[in-house]
Amino acid sequence: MENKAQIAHRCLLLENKAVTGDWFLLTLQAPLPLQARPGQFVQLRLGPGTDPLLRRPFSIHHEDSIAGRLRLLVRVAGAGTARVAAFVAGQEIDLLGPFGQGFPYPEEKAKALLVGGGIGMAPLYFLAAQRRREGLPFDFLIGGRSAASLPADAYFREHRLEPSLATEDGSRGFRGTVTALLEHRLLTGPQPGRIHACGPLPMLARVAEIGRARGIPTHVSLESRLACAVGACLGCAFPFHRDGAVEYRRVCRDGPVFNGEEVCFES
Amino acid sequence: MENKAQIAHRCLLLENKAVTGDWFLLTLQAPLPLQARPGQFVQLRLGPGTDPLLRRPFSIHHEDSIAGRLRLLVRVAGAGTARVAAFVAGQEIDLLGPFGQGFPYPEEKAKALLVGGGIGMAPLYFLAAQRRREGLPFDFLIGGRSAASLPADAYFREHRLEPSLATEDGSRGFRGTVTALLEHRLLTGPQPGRIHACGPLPMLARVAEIGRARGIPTHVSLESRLACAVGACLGCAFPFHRDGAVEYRRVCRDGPVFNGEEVCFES
Amino acid sequence: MKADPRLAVNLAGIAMRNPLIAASGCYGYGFDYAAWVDPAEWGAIVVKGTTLRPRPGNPPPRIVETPSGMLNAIGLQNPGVEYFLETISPRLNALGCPAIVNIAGETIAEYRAVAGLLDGAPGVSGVEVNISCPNVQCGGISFGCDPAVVEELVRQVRGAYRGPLLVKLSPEAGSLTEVARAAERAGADALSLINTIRGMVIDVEARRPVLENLTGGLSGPAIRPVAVRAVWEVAGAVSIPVVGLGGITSAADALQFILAGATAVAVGTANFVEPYAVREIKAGLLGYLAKNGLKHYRELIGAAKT
Amino acid sequence: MKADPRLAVNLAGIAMRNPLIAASGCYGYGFDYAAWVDPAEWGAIVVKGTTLRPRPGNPPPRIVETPSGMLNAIGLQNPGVEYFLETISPRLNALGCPAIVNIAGETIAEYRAVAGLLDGAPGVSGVEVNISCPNVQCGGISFGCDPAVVEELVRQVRGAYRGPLLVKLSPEAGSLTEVARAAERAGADALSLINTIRGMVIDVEARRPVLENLTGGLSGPAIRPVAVRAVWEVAGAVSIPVVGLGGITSAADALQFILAGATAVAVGTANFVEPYAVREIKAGLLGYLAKNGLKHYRELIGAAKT
Ligand SMILES: Cc1cc2nc3c(=O)[nH]c(=O)nc-3n(C[C@H](O)[C@H](O)[C@H](O)COP(=O)(O)OP(=O)(O)OC[C@H]3O[C@@H](n4cnc5c(N)ncnc54)[C@H](O)[C@@H]3O)c2cc1C
Ligand SMILES: Cc1cc2nc3c(=O)[nH]c(=O)nc-3n(C[C@H](O)[C@H](O)[C@H](O)COP(=O)(O)OP(=O)(O)OC[C@H]3O[C@@H](n4cnc5c(N)ncnc54)[C@H](O)[C@@H]3O)c2cc1C
Ligand SMILES: Cc1cc2nc3c(=O)[nH]c(=O)nc-3n(C[C@H](O)[C@H](O)[C@H](O)COP(=O)(O)O)c2cc1C
Ligand SMILES: Cc1cc2nc3c(=O)[nH]c(=O)nc-3n(C[C@H](O)[C@H](O)[C@H](O)COP(=O)(O)O)c2cc1C
Ligand code: FES
Ligand code: FES
Repeated sequence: MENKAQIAHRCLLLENKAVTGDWFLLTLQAPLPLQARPGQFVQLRLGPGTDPLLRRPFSIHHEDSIAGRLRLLVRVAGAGTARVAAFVAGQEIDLLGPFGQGFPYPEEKAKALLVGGGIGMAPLYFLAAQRRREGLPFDFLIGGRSAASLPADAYFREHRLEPSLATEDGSRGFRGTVTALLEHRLLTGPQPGRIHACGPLPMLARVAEIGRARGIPTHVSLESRLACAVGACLGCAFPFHRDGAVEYRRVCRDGPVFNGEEVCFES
Repeated sequence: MENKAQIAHRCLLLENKAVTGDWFLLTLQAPLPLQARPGQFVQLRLGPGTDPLLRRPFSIHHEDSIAGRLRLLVRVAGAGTARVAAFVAGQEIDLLGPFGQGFPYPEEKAKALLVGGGIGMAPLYFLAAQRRREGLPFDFLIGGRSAASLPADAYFREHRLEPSLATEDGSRGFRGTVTALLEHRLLTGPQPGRIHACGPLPMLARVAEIGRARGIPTHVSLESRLACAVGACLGCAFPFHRDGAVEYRRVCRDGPVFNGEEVCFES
Repeated sequence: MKADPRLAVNLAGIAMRNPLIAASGCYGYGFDYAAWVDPAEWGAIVVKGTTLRPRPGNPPPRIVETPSGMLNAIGLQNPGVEYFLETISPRLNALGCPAIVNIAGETIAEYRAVAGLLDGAPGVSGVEVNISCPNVQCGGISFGCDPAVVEELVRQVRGAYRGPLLVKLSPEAGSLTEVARAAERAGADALSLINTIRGMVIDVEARRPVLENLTGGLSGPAIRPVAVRAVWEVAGAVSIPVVGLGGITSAADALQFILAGATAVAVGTANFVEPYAVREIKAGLLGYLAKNGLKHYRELIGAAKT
Repeated sequence: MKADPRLAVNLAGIAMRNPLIAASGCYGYGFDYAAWVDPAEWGAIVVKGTTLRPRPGNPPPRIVETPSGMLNAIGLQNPGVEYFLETISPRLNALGCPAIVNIAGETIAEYRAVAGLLDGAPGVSGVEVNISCPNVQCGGISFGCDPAVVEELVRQVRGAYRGPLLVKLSPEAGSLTEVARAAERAGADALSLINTIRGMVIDVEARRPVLENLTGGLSGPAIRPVAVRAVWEVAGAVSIPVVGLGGITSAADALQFILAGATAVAVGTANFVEPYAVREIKAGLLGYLAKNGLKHYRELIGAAKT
C-alpha cells in the first residue's frame, strides 16, 4: 500500500516515431501524472483479446509530471513489442503503473555515473534529465553496436544531455563496449560517488564487477519475464547472494533496480 | 478445385462508416477483383494474434469488379464484429474468398422478390444492384425494427434501388414484419417467379413456408458458425430433409444459399 | 466496503461477501495488490501454497506466455508454515476478507503436519489442499490422479484440521469424478478446480525449453473451456460445493462456471492483466442479476440447461 | 511440386516429401482446400475419421470459438467405410501425396472391421487409429485412457491391417506414457498426439452449453503447450516415431514439436485461419535449416537440450 499513486491509466498516444531502425519513441498523455521516479516502469496492454495475454513492462523514459506527459522508448524484440511499434497516434493506450523501486539516492550530490547499454539507456535518460534539472552532477555513458544503432545527438538536446557514446565498431564516439568506456573513464577521471547501470545482463555483470573492484556503490536495473508486476506471483524471481546462499528476489517489486553486489550474476 | 478465383486478399480499407447505430459499411480495395456472385461471402481476419482465432464470414454487399472495390455491411453482434467496426481507413484487411454458392438463376428474366430481414439485406443488395444493372425485374423488401434501424433512402440511391421497407413499429414504410409485407405483396401483386431471402432463421422459415404454400421457388441464405469455410471441417452443418430423414449439409460450401423447401427449419 | 447481499455466500462454512476468490499463487498473501483494490473487495483470498519447510522455488525463467495463457513453474516458493504462522497469519485479519491457506507437501505426512499446524491459527479461515501442483517433483500431481491416494491424503488432513477444508483438483486426473468423490468421502467440505495443466514451450532459437523447470502449469483463458467442463462434470458428481476457476477474466466467464455448478469462482491469471478484475466481475454479476430479475446469484448455480 | 530433399522423411513406412501432415477432420478428404493449395504440398493428408457404418454426425451447433482455440463436436460425421472404399479412396491417388485414413469405432470389433476393410485398399497409405475422440459417447475417449484396453484394441487392429499403423492418443489419459507404451507393444508403427481436450462453453444468456453435444474437443494454439509437453514425454518413452500436433500455426510452432521429439507434425485448426499455412511452414523450416547450417530437418528431431 506504499504506492498509492499506482493506478490504471487510459493514455492518449500523442506520437509514435521511429528513433532508430527498431527503437520507437512513444509520447503519451496520461489522465493524471504518474509522478514516477527514474527506474520505475509501466505495464502496457498490447491490445484487446487475450493473445498476447500479458502486459509488457517498459521503463519510464521521461515524465513531465506537470503536463502528465510520459515517454517510453521501445525496442522491437518480439511479437509484443512489434505491436507497440505499430500503435498509431490518437490511439488509447491502456497502461498501469508506475511499478517498482526506482534508482536510489535521487538527491545525492556526489557525481553519478550512468551507464546504459543499448535500449538500457531508456530509464537512465530519465535519471539524467532529472539530475540535469536539479543541478546534480553526473556523466552519462551509452554503448551501442554502431552509430546508427543509437539516437542522433539531437535526441538528447531536449534535456541538455550530452552522453558519451561508445560503439563496438567505433563508428561513433569511443571504440569499444560501454564497459570499456566506463573503465577508461574511471582510469582517467575522478572516482564517482555511485554507478547506475541498465542494459544486457553480461554488461551489468561487468559493471557490477568494476564497481565492486573499485569500491564504488553500483546499482543495476534488471529484466525478467513479468506477470503480475506487483510482487504477487513470484514469476520474475532473480537469484541473489544472501549469507552465502542463493535467495530469489522479485524483479518487479524488490527491483528492478538492485545493489549490484548482491545480484547473483553467475547462475 | 472448381473455384480457382479463391485467393487471399490483402485489401486496403478505404472507408469504414457507421450506417445505423450498429451497422458499418466497409469499402475495400482488393488487389484483384474477386468476381464474386451475390450470395457469396468472404472470411475476414480480425487481427494479428490468435484471439479471436477464427475468421468471420461476411456476405459481399457489393462488388465493383472492374475497380476491384468491395463492400461489406457489418452489424455488431459480438466481440468479433466489434473489432471490424473499429477498423480504420488505411488499414490492411486480410480477407479470403469468395466462398460458397451464390443465389441461383442470376440471369432469369422472371421477376424475383428479394426479402431481407435486418442485416440480411446485405447480400440481397448486391443481387438487387446486379439485377438493376442488367435490367432484370425484381422487388426488394426489407424489414427492420424501426425507421432508425435501417439505412436512409439515400443509401440505396447509388444503385438506383428503391426497396419497400417494413418496420415493426410502423415508423417507416409498412407496419409489420417483412414477412407480413411479403404476404401482403403476394396478395396484392402478381406472382413472382422466385423468392430470394436472407435474414434471421424464424423469418426464413416463414418465407420458405409462404413460398411453398404458393408454389414459388424460394431460396434462403443461411448462417451458421463457420470454421474452415471450404467444406472440410463439417463444423457448419445444418439439417435438411432428405427422403424423409434428416441429413446435414455444409452452410459454407453447399450453401449458404439453399432451396427453402429442403431446409429443416424445425430442429 | 458496502457488500451487496445478492452476492453473499457461505462456502463450506466460510462466510463470504461475494463468491469471488483470489486464486492461490496469484495474489501473494493478499496485500500486493492493495494499491489497486482493497483486498476486502474479494469474497476470500487463497494465499500462496505453503509447505512444512521453506522452499526457495525454482530457478528462473519461471514463466512464459502462451496463446491466451501462460505457463508457470514457481516451484512453490514459500517461507514455510512456521514463518507463515509467526509473521504472516497474524496480519491476515487486516485483509478484511477471509484468508484460506493453500497447502502442499511431498508426502501425506507433510500435508497432515502443515494442516495440523494451521488448525485454529488466527487469521486462517480455511485450508485448501493442493494435490495438483504440476511443478513439484515429489508428490504434486501424482497425488492428485489416484482416487485411493487422494482419499487417504484428504482423510489424514481432515484428521488434523477441523476448519473448512477445500481440496484442489487437477483436470489431468484420468478419472476426475472418481477423484472428486474420493475427496468428498474423505471429508472435504468443498472442491476447487481446476489447477493448471502441464505444458511446455520450447525456445526454438536456443533449442531448449524456456522454463528452467522444463514444464510448467498452463493457466489463463486458454484453459477456460477445459475448466468449465471439469466443473460441470464434478458438480454433477458430488454434493459438496465446488469452486470453479481457470481463465476467468469477466463476469460472463464467471457466470459460465456458476451455471456449470460452481458455488464460488476464483480468479488467478486475470489479475496480472487487469488488477481491477474483481471489481468489474462483481459489477457485471450484479448487472446480470438485475437484467434477469434475479434476487441472488445462488439461483444461477448449476442452472445451465442441457 | 518441387520437393526439397532436406524435408523428406519416411514415417513408419510412408514415404513423405516433407514432415507436414494435414490433421484428421480438418482437411476433409484432401480436396476441399485445392483452390488454395495443391494437396501435394503436404507430406501426407489424414482424412476424416471413418467408421464401419455411416454416421450423420451431431446436431448443430457443432463448433464454438474459445480464447486462442475452438471446440468441435462434429460427432464423426462420415459416410462409412464402404462408401469410402467405393467412392472416395479410388480418388485419393489424385491428391499427389499419401493419404492416411483415420478410423474410429464404438467397439474393438468395429475398429478391427474397419481396419480390415482398409487393408490393401487403393489410395490408402496408412491407417491412424483414433482412440481419443472426445465427441462420441460409446467408446471414444474411454478407450484411450486405459493402457490394457489400448493394447488390446491396437493388437486387434494390427492383426487386421498390415500397412503403416498410427495410433492417435489423447492427452487426457491419466498415464499418457503407459498408454503410449501399450500401443507400441501392440504393434503401432507410430503415435500421433495430441487429439483435442474435452471442454465446454456455456452461453450465459441462453443459460445452456453452446454445443448441442454439450462438450466438444478443444483444438488450436490454446492447447499447444500441452501438446508439446505430451510429445516430449511420449517421445522419451517409446522408440517408434511420434507425430506431433496441437495448435501448430507456424514454422516456429512446428519446430517446437520436432525439437521435443516429433518425427512429423500435423496441422489442423490453423488451416481454417490460414489455408496457406502448409506452404509458409515449409518455407519457414527451410529458412531455419539454412540459417542454422543444417542439412536435414532430421537433425532437429528430439534435439532440445534440457
Ligand atoms: C522492468 C523492465 C523494464 C523494461 N523497460 C524496457 C524499455 O524501456 N524499453 C524496451 O524496449 N524494453 C524494455 N523492457 C524489455 C521489454 O519488456 C521486452 O523487450 C518485452 O517484454 C519483450 O516483449 P515481446 O513480446 O516483444 O518479446 P517476446 O516475444 O516476449 O520475447 C522477445 C525475446 O526476448 C526474450 N525475452 C522476453 N522477455 C524477456 C525478459 N524479460 N528477459 C529476458 N528475455 C526476455 C524472449 O525469449 C525472446 O527471445 C523492460 C523489461 C523490464 C522487465
Ligand atoms: C455466410 C455468412 C454470411 C454473413 N454475412 C454477414 C453480413 O454480411 N453482415 C453481417 O453483419 N453479418 C454477417 N454474418 C454474420 C456474422 O458472421 C456474425 O455476426 C459474426 O460472425 C459474429 O461474430 P462476433 O464475433 O461479432 O459475434 P460472436 O461473439 O461470435 O457472437 C455474437 C452472437 O451471435 C451468435 N452467433 C455467432 N455466430 C453465429 C452464427 N453463425 N449463427 C448463429 N448465431 C451466431 C453468438 O452465439 C452470439 O450470441 C454472416 C454469417 C454467415 C455464416
Ligand atoms: C503464478 C502462479 C502460481 C500459482 N501457484 C499456485 C499454488 O501455489 N497453489 C495452487 O493450488 N495453485 C497455484 N496456481 C494455480 C492457480 O491457483 C489456478 O488454479 C490456475 O492458475 C487457474 O486459474 P487462472 O486461469 O485463473 O489463473 C498458480 C497459478 C499461477 C499462474
Ligand atoms: C473440426 C475438427 C474435426 C476433427 N475430427 C477429427 C477426427 O475425425 N479424427 C481425429 O482423430 N481427430 C479429429 N480432430 C482432431 C485433430 O485432428 C487434431 O488432433 C486436433 O484438432 C489438434 O490439432 P490442431 O490444434 O492443429 O487442430 C478434429 C479436429 C477438429 C478441429
Ligand atoms: S511479476 Fe509477479 S512477482 Fe514479479
Ligand atoms: S465451415 Fe468447415 S465445413 Fe463449413
